Amino acid sequence: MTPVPLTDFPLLPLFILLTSLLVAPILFALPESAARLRTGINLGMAALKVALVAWLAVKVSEGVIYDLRFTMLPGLEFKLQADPLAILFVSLSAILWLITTVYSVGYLEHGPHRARFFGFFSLCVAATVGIAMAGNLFTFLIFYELLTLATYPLVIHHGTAEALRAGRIYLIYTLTGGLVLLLGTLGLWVLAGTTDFIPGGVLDNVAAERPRAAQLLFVVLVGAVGVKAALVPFHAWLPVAMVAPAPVSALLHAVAVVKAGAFGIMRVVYEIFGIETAQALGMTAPLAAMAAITILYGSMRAITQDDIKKRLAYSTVSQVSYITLGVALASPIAAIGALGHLIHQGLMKITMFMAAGNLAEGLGVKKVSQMDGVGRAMPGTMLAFTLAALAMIGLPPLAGFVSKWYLAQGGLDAGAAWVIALLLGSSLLNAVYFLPMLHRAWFRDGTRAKETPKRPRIGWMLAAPPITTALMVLAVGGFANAPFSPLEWTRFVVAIAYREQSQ
Amino acid sequence: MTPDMIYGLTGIAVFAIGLAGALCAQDRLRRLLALKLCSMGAGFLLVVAAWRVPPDAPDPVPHALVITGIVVVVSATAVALALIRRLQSLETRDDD
Amino acid sequence: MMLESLSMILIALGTVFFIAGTVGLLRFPDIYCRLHALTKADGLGLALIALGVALLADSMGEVFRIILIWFFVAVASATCGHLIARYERRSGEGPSYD
Amino acid sequence: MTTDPMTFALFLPLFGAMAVFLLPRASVAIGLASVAATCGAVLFLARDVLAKGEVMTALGGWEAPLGIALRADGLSVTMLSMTCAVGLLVSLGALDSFKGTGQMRTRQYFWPLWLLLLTGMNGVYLGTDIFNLYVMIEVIALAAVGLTVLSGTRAALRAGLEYMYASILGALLFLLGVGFVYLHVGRLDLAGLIEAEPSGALSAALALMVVGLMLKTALFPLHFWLPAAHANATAPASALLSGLVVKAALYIFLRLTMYMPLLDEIMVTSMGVLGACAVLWGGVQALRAERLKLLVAWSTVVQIGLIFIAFAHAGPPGLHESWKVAALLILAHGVAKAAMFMAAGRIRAELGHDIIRDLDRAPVRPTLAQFTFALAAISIIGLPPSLGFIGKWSLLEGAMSSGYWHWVVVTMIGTLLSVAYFSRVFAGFLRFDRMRNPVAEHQGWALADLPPLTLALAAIGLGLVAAPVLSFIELGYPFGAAP
Amino acid sequence: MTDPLVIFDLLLGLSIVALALAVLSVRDLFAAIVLFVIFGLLSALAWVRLSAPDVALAEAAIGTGVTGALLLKTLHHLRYVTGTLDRPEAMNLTPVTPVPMPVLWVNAAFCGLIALGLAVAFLEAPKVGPGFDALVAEAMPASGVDHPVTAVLLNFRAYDTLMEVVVLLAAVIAVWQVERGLSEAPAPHLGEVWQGFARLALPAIVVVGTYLLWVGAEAPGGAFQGGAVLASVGLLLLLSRFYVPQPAHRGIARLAFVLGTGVFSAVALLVSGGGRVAFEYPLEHAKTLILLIEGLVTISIAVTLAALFHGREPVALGEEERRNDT
Repeated sequence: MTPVPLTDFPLLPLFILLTSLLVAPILFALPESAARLRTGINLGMAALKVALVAWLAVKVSEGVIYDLRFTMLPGLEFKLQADPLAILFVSLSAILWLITTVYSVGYLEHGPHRARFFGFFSLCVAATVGIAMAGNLFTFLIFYELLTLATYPLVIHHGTAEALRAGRIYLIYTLTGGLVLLLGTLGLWVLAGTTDFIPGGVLDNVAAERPRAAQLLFVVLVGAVGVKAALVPFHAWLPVAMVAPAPVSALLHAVAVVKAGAFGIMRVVYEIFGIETAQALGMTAPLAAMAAITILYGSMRAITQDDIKKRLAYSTVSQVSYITLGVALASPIAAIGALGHLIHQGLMKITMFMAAGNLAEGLGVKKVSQMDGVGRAMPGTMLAFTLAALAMIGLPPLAGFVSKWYLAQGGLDAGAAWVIALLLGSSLLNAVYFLPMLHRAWFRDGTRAKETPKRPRIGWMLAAPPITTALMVLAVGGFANAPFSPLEWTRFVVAIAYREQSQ
Repeated sequence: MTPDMIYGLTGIAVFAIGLAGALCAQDRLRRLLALKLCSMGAGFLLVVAAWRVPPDAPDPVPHALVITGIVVVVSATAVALALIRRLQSLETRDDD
Repeated sequence: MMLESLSMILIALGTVFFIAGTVGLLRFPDIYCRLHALTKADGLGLALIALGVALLADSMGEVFRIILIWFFVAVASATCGHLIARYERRSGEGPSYD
Repeated sequence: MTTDPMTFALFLPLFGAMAVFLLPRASVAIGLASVAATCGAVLFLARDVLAKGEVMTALGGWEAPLGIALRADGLSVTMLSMTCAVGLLVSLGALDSFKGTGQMRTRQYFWPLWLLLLTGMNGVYLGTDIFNLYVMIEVIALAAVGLTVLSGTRAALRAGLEYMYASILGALLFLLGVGFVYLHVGRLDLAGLIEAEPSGALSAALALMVVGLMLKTALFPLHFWLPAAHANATAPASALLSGLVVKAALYIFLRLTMYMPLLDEIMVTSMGVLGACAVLWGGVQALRAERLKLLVAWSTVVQIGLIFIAFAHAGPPGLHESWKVAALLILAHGVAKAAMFMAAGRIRAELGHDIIRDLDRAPVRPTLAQFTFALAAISIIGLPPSLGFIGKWSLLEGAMSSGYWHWVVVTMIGTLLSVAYFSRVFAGFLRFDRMRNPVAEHQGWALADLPPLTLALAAIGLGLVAAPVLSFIELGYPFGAAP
Repeated sequence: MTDPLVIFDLLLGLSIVALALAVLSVRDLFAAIVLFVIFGLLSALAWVRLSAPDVALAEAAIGTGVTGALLLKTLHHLRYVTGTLDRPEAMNLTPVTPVPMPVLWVNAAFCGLIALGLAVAFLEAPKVGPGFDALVAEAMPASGVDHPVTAVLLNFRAYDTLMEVVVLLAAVIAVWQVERGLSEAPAPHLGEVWQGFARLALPAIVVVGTYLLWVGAEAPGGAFQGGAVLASVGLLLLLSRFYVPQPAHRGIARLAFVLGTGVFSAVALLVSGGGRVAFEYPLEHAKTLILLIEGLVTISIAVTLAALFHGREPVALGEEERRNDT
């Protein structure tokens, strides 16, 4: 391949999208038995995507602007852009996709419908990448719906009655959310005449002239993306979607669906309304309150769950709202915390879900009450799990601590001291539901663990991914201030989002 | 009272009667008859519209239209009747 | 003038026969009697009217056509009468003589 | 010989139909060739329209009020292209549906009826004379009824007879309307109607014709014949009936309401109300349907309702815009519904039944057909980036910007309902715990899956090129809406 | 009341409406069909009165004659199939669910309202509307024929007429598709008198049909009327069993069905070119072409109508199918 001049490749975002979008039909068409070829394509494309994203990130940090447009209807464009915020999310998706692909290949080694699984898996990542790079709300909507459609078959992959029920609930929630988003997008289009994401927002005039309409629009848009972000009245789909295979849950919780929602909230608040306008409309405080309620509610519900994946799911409900909270506090420091948490929560949660999957695969352990002594049976997996859990609780210097620290600072900055109390309370609750799991795993002798062989046979493809991500959890926390760390990039992003405000 | 008025009203009445039959009649043949009445009503209207007070000759275009309409309706009738016959054969056989 | 009034008389007479036939059709008790009334009276009525109209005709061609019409109608109505009577008899309904 | 592509678009399928009828043994070859040739003629016509904006031919050299003219503009060529392209793909799909010696007779009659249907539809899209349109819808009706009863089952015959009655009545109402138009205006060409002054006779005419067309296109509450007819026909016939045939009447409706100067707010709104009823009632019925094809047929009722809502959202001042939305939706539904019916037919052929509850109880999974069905459903539900989505977007945009929130609400509810009833089907596709035997997923591959798949992909892909499609539809300013 | 014929018009109009009502309300289906035939003939008479002899002829021959025959044949079939041939009255042959009286009344009121509205609209309309009179008069010399209706049918609006023949073709294809087989409800044996009549009438009908076709160029008559009259030849042949359709005859029958449409469309297409469009006959050949088209269309119409009457495609059915067929 001849080297392309680096600045001269405007189609790069499209290529990143196509690496997963075009792979999907190929994967669908491959016969079930062509496992090696499929694995090769999957891993190759995932690696390629990581490379391309790295390239893109470098270019963007050098100040290159990528802006791809394609007219869908008069005045209405399909638009891909690569701003720093997009890069943040795209990198997360690309890296975690690679890791999850490895894990899925191992997890589904002999399972049925692999062609279908990996096809939709690819589509799902394509949708996530599209959401990340969407340059306007219209494009965002397209990928948002694609994400719903691509994840539905993954959620009900097992094809059991329970899975179908979960799938139905999932579909009803997310498609309704999608419809509301459609309405909101239309409303934006009718009110503002554009749906572009522009730092500082596009609704200043509308907000000044028709504050009621703007408020309504805010409610509609945030409510719509809030469904995927599992904000509290709209969270019910997430725990039931746990019937999905482990890698799907990992992806759903760490990268794709809930993050798409959280990311959407960011886009809406920062780049549709603009943080100042949103504040002026008086919409940030209710959003913060909603996030706070979600944080507490999710944690409380998590305590009583016996099913490991369900407990983790409620934990997600809670943790993702940190991001919303950080956005809603309307302080640059809190925003750094929010964006950082977008990454950190992804790493932590994916580790835990993969570990949970390994427990189920290797030991048949699916409930907290069966976890006695699993630490000895699967030390690597459980070490990873422990690391992630501690990070989630907010033990310094792990990833979760960093985000919570910034959030707390942001709370003070925004004059909302209650945030500190909230964070403390939430950390306490986190400890209440995670520590017993660790305790059982390491300090109790389980009957269950004795029955099974000492070294359960799980392949390296299952064992390695959670350990990798756990190490990353360690790294992003420990080296939070190193150049090119997620947090540094986050500061870059926040600087852009708030630059408009200072002007 | 001129012929066109009388026959125009006649046509409208016939159409309405046919319409009522087409909506309400249950028997398959009867419904078809009702539809035929409708077509005659429409024909009346066109012929009436073409009429000019003698000795002026009537407008030939509507006449051509009505002739076309008659042929079209007979075609549709034939198909409907074939369906009725076939259906009756099938239904009677199944009832046995 | 003479021809015209003659044809008028013939047509009027034919109409009378038609009316008589129709009355018979409505009043007579069974199929056979009704057929009788129809075929006989109407046949005669038709002949008279045809004759009357023919007297008014402009050309020999028209007269010829009227004759043809009369002929075919007569044959057709006779055949129809026959068919009806035949059907009636086959389906077992004899004439009623009371 | 003439080189007028309009004439060829009419005559090629007609000659094809006659040839196929005369030579039943060569039906497949002749039939396919005719449809393909018609596609070619339409392409040429599209070229002409692109160059000139509109094309007219006064047949027989007699200009419009006395004679009949053929006219093509962006809208009609769009409809023609849809008809021919969908028709060609359905024809290809029919090769598989009607293969084997057992279906010799079906094959033998499918082709002439379908080609006559094509003749009739092309005639409607090129027609400018309301009486001629009446004759054309009768051609369509007879051919369509023939196709409906092609399977020869009792249910199909019953449905076909009901369809026949509805068709005849609709056509006769239309004919009476034509009579009233003649009574008042004294001419029958569409262009002549624009100048007509409003009067009682003209209102009566418009009302009669509109009701007749509503019956033909199955707008609630005159939809009673449609579900049974479309559900009981053979798959290719259903695809043609649902995808294309109902559109002919819709198209006439579109043209008429533009040319008749009498459309007031009340009439437009009441049409929208009927559309809304269709959306809701059809949705509920589709939820309750037990058979896949019946569900798809009810979804046609819903979509027709949606098109009428699209039509109603703007009221007279904005009517020049709303027809575009309606046209987009017509196009989207035509392509997607044909794909969906063919996919449903394939599923039925593979499983041996199409009971929704038991879609998973079969040793095979016609994966590709199911996939096709899902793709088509995406467009019909109106999810991005399909053409159905673009249509729904435009519909909602129009309704929102004119402040017609009730249409927004109805459309939303309709969309949710469609999600609900289609997800019943998806659940059947993806359920695996009730079959003991290992399922052979790819057993359902067949060449016959390709035409519906192509159509379904087109329904999705056309959404991406909606902008050029829209500007093509506007060619020749179909309703005098020149800027 | 200047015209004494108004009384006649009133009486005729009233009896037509009364007959229409009777057609729908009489219980016996046979009577309904007979009443319908009478209704059709009286309507034809009314149209003669409205100086529309062509329409009247077409209505009498096709709308009433052929349709009546079709209806009676179907009725006979239904009675045969249901085994009710020996019952005096033909009732309830097809499945009937009784309609409640209130529904009937509502329906009648609804249709009455529609009729009222239409009547108002009709009376509002101009007494003598604008029309095509002047245009037709102007174009007549260039049409190639002398009778305006024929000029309209075969020249000015030939496209309509072609499509009308296509409708007939579609109908016969659909009918053949629906029904097939040789066996049939046996036609009643009609006896020698009938046979003699048929022998006498057949040639006469052929002559009349041809005459109607020929005269169409300058006087009332034409392809459709002639075709319908000729079709009655077919009906007579079929009824008297002089001719029984055979599977082997299907090819020629198909050819006959297609003939009219084929020649009509071929001529329409072939005359075009060199600046002319489809259907634009060169004036010097216009009459010849129109007569050619009319002649062949007449044959097609006659055969098609007769085939519609016969109904089924004459196919030799397999044993299984025959048992399933009546």
